[in-house]
Amino acid sequence: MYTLTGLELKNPTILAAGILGTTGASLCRVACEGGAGAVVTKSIGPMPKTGHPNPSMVRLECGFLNAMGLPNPSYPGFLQELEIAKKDSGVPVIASIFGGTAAEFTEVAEGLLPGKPDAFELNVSCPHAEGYGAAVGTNPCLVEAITAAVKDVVNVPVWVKLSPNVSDITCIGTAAESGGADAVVAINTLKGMAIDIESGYPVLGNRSGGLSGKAVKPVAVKCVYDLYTALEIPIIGVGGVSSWQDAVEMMMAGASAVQIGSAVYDRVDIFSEISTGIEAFLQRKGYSNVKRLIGLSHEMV
Amino acid sequence: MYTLTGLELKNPTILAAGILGTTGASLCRVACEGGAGAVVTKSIGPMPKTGHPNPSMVRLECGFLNAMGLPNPSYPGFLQELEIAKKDSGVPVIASIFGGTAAEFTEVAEGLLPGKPDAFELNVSCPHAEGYGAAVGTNPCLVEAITAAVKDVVNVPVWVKLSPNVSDITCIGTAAESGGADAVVAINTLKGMAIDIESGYPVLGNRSGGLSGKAVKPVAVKCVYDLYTALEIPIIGVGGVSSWQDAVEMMMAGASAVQIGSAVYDRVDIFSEISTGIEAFLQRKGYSNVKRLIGLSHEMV
Amino acid sequence: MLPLNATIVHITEESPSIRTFFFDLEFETMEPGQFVMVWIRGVDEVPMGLSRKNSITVQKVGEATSKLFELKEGDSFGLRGPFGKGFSLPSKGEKILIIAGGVGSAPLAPYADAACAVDSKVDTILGARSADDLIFEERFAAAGEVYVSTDDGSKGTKGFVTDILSRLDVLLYDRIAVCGPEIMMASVFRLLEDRKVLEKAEFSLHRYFKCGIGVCGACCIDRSGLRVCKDGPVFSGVQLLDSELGRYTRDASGRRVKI
Amino acid sequence: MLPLNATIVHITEESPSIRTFFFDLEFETMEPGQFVMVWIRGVDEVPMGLSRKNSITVQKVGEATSKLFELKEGDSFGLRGPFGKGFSLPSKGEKILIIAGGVGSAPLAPYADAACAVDSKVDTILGARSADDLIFEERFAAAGEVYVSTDDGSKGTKGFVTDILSRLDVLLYDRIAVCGPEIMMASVFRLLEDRKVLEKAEFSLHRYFKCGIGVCGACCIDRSGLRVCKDGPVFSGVQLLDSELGRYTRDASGRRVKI
Ligand SMILES: Cc1cc2nc3c(=O)[nH]c(=O)nc-3n(C[C@H](O)[C@H](O)[C@H](O)COP(=O)(O)OP(=O)(O)OC[C@H]3O[C@@H](n4cnc5c(N)ncnc54)[C@H](O)[C@@H]3O)c2cc1C
Ligand SMILES: Cc1cc2nc3c(=O)[nH]c(=O)nc-3n(C[C@H](O)[C@H](O)[C@H](O)COP(=O)(O)OP(=O)(O)OC[C@H]3O[C@@H](n4cnc5c(N)ncnc54)[C@H](O)[C@@H]3O)c2cc1C
Ligand SMILES: Cc1cc2nc3c(=O)[nH]c(=O)nc-3n(C[C@H](O)[C@H](O)[C@H](O)COP(=O)(O)O)c2cc1C
Ligand SMILES: Cc1cc2nc3c(=O)[nH]c(=O)nc-3n(C[C@H](O)[C@H](O)[C@H](O)COP(=O)(O)O)c2cc1C
Ligand code: FES
Ligand code: FES
Repeated sequence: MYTLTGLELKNPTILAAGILGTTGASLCRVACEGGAGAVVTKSIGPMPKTGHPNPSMVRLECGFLNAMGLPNPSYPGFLQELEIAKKDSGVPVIASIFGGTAAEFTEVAEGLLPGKPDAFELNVSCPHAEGYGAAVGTNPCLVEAITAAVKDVVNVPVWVKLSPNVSDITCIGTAAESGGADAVVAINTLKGMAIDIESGYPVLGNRSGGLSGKAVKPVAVKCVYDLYTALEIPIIGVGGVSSWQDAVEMMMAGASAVQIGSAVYDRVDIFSEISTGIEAFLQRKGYSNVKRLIGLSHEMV
Repeated sequence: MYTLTGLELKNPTILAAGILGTTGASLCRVACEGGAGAVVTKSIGPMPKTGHPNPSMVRLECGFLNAMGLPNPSYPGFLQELEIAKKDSGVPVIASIFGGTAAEFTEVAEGLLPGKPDAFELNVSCPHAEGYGAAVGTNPCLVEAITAAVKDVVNVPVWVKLSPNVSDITCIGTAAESGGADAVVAINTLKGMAIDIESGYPVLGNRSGGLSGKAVKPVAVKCVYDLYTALEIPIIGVGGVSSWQDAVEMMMAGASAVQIGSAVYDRVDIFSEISTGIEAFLQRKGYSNVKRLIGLSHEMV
Repeated sequence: MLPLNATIVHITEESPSIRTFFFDLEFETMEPGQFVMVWIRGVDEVPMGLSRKNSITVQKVGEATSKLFELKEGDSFGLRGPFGKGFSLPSKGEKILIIAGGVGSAPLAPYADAACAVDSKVDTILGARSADDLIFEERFAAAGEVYVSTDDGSKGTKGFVTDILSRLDVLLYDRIAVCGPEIMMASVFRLLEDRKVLEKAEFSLHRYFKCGIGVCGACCIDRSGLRVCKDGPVFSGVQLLDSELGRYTRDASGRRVKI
Repeated sequence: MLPLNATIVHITEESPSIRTFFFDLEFETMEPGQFVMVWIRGVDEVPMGLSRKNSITVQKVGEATSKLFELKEGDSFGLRGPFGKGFSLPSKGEKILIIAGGVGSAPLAPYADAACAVDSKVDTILGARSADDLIFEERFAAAGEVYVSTDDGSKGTKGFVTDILSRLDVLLYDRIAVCGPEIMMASVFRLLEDRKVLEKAEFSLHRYFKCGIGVCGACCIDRSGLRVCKDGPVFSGVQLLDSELGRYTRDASGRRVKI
């Protein structure tokens, strides 16, 4: 057991947003069978969205490309799923939310409060978000305002999920911190695309999308490393974690916990596999607990 | 044979900057044995640089990480290598140059002119460049000014190599075009990092570096696709090309030619392999020539 | 994997609204019940059971399937797969009951072929709206007895597959494989539950697929949270106890929709 | 590949300035002449020939090697490899001449072992500054005759390996393997060129390595443009005709430096 922004986690592996998070039952399965220390729901918005046409996700030689288009039943539709997850998962349940404006974010957060999420994760980083031309998450002022607005209306921790598709991720991380974020989550997917050369069609229904999985791990590690230097608040590392070694690497870069997304492709119990692996590593190295790993690489000079 | 910014290329595969480009003889080998349609030299600057301490490049599960630190003998030291490449390679030789300011760029360009490079490629995108905090290439005003300055002093085509580590690559591409660039080259490496979990040390001597190879291909394809929409000038696609299929994909996204870097790891004659593959594909599809592929995916809607 | 390019080599009209598309790829490792994601470029990508290792059998219902029906021999579409868990293959000599409704015959016909190949005895209850809509009757007949039911009585028993099923002694069978409209499967499920033979029954489910590869969670069913695309589409009757089967499904946004 | 963690299990003092570090990894596929990149964390990563499948033999010359000399048993460093092209292995019964100068013995000792293992007859010319600096004499002696030369005459012939080489009938040998300081290799090269036996000689070269894996181009030699790290470090004499060997090398910036 250890504490992350006030939540008690039995291990530092967390289900990432948008992965197996459409239903309460699925979230429970990831926690119970899968062994996740906490679970994040799919991102929920103010209005029901069916998302982009298929293909919405394909596996590449290295990693995965997806453009789901934030499908979600909106917060009223999702409340019952959140309640199931809270009742049966036995782990902290973090509600991922998105919107185009601060007002939409607070509307969704308040709408989900009856479901008693243990924390909120603000998805300001989706490359497909509407409203402001580019994604909300490339604008530090907006990120700060949205974070502050949500902090104002909820009394649980607020995590802010960052996009790597920016010149300087620490600048957005700092904005989240200034807005009162309890933690940042890095990274969301990298902008990417694949083309079917037989036909010339882009493969994704949305033409382009986000890259995840093994391909993005070095990028995620670098983002976490830089954020660790710039921020006081904890960083949750995500992007390409698919083994305990990856999780340890992410923590040494500065992550207080890791999220796992695409790697559920291999097996749902990747969470217990990774947390067991981390424990064995700590034992072998004689480290008292997982906190010893956090940011360790910064000391090695 | 086809023409790219006025250069005659026997095929659309070009050696990328910083790869096997330290010596004139090596550039000749890539052209003659390797079959490259053109070669780009390593990036040359105003002063000799030994680069970062090793490890300066490692192979990852997906792709490669490097932080060479722009080692180069400076333009006076490189002139003789350029001359050898020009004399014996039999293909266009493009001089890649870098600097911290427009004045440094022009100094290097003018210094290399006696070697008669067929074109210049401005490396404004190296993540390790000094002088302006972040890399020069994240600042559109600087990119435009540098491009214009080099165009002023040379009478050969000028290509500008773009970094993907920006919120919006089309904005930097547009700046290059406004500065008078004859083509843009996309992409340079993505910021990335790997940590040795046994010791906690970052693996690269420079701690972090740039990601290349298969991992970055979807990112490169997306950048090329977006640039094709935004620019009038040709785009040269680079990033993770290691098969003729990759090259075709890059061209369908909008690239007029491709550069190949990390894939020389597999074999130096990857250039002839890829250009033969493209030819066979054109034949099978009944396309008259390679130009038919360029930007094809934009028509498929 | 990126979609493979599949060129249509032959099209068979199975019924007024159902066609089989033979393509130039063979999924040698395909298990009956597995599906492929069929990408009609520029339109949509939808799941389809493999009706053979080189064919899909499609009912025209909406946009994607209509576009597919516009394609001719020589045209092509994208294919990813085969994905998911198919029906458990019978052992030599086992007695099998297949219950197929409408286009649900598509993944069951190769199952009948496979069962026949290992000398299983296969009885089939084949249901459809009318005689015209019955598909793969010959393939099932080649494997054993076929009991036909049609809603309008134009062939076989007038009524539903359950009308026939309720008259059979289900205890005689080692395995029961079911695929068809959800309402039908729910009735069959209740009947087999009553007869206490759920543990030897398998059902192939349909839910809205996005990723098709077990990552996004769009296709998860209550209360198990199992993914239809990866843990299914074929589930044992026991896995479906206390499930949403026959009660509700979820649309593309994840919202529950009554069945 | 990321560097593997190699823990030092034993250190042998080969000479006042040369030590062998045995580590807890075994490169089973290692060919004599191949090298590893040795990462002294926080300092540098430098190439070292494998002197056995589980050891490197290092001469202290500068920063990285000095730090390496500070390590004790139980300490560790990173290792990537084995990389590059080694010496061509002899066939049974062939007659081999090894010419080793100084720490150049390191990659040649396993070559002698391998030759001995296939019953080749191995003669070695072993050169060093003084008797103290001779390394692996016993390993070479176990494989055949050893002719020693020292600059100061403290053991064997006073002078250079070429003094011994010029007295041998090189036509007797099927293969000649050479590694040592570049000046020495250049003299040997010229001598073997004169005797017209370059096609059966192989030389292991040293150049400044950055990537070590054949991508960056830092180690390319003139005029062939071959990469010492990947196409070498072992080259046939013929590959080195008209090359920069003995004339110049390049420093870390790529600048030519006279030898
Ligand atoms: C595992 C599986 C196997 C299937 N096998 C077959 C088969 O062999 N033959 C056959 O004719 N049909 C099969 N289907 C159903 C088939 O996928 C739908 O008929 C098809 O998607 C309809 O697409 P449309 O665009 O024509 O219809 P739409 O107008 O888009 O929708 C009509 C209905 O089709 C279903 N549908 C649409 N998109 C999807 C999707 N991405 N995933 C799941 N359902 C969707 C929905 O229920 C929707 O209400 C199968 C479905 C699943 C899940
Ligand atoms: C293929 C190959 C195999 C080698 N095998 C052995 C061996 O078995 N035993 C042994 O003692 N030495 C070997 N060397 C030489 C060894 O790499 C250098 O002695 C070592 O790099 C010195 O590092 P330093 O930091 O101590 O010295 P520095 O003070 O950094 O430099 C001293 C000299 O070492 C060389 N050097 C430094 N860094 C590198 C580098 N990255 N790549 C190549 N040379 C470098 C340069 O010539 C330099 O002038 C080998 C070199 C090569 C290329
Ligand atoms: C299919 C899919 C759907 C996703 N949906 C969301 C989402 O709704 N909200 C969000 O913040 N991130 C979403 N992501 C991003 C992931 O949470 C994660 O940041 C990213 O995939 C990198 O982690 P990974 O490499 O472990 O997958 C999604 C990723 C995938 C693959
Ligand atoms: C070892 C190495 C050195 C590089 N040096 C340079 C350089 O000097 N200048 C430059 O513009 N790009 C440099 N690059 C970037 C490549 O030219 C190319 O943009 C990038 O590697 C992506 O292509 P790839 O995936 O084919 O390698 C270097 C890349 C590598 C791997
Ligand atoms: S459709 Fe994505 S998990 Fe099944
Ligand atoms: S050291 Fe990079 S190619 Fe040899």
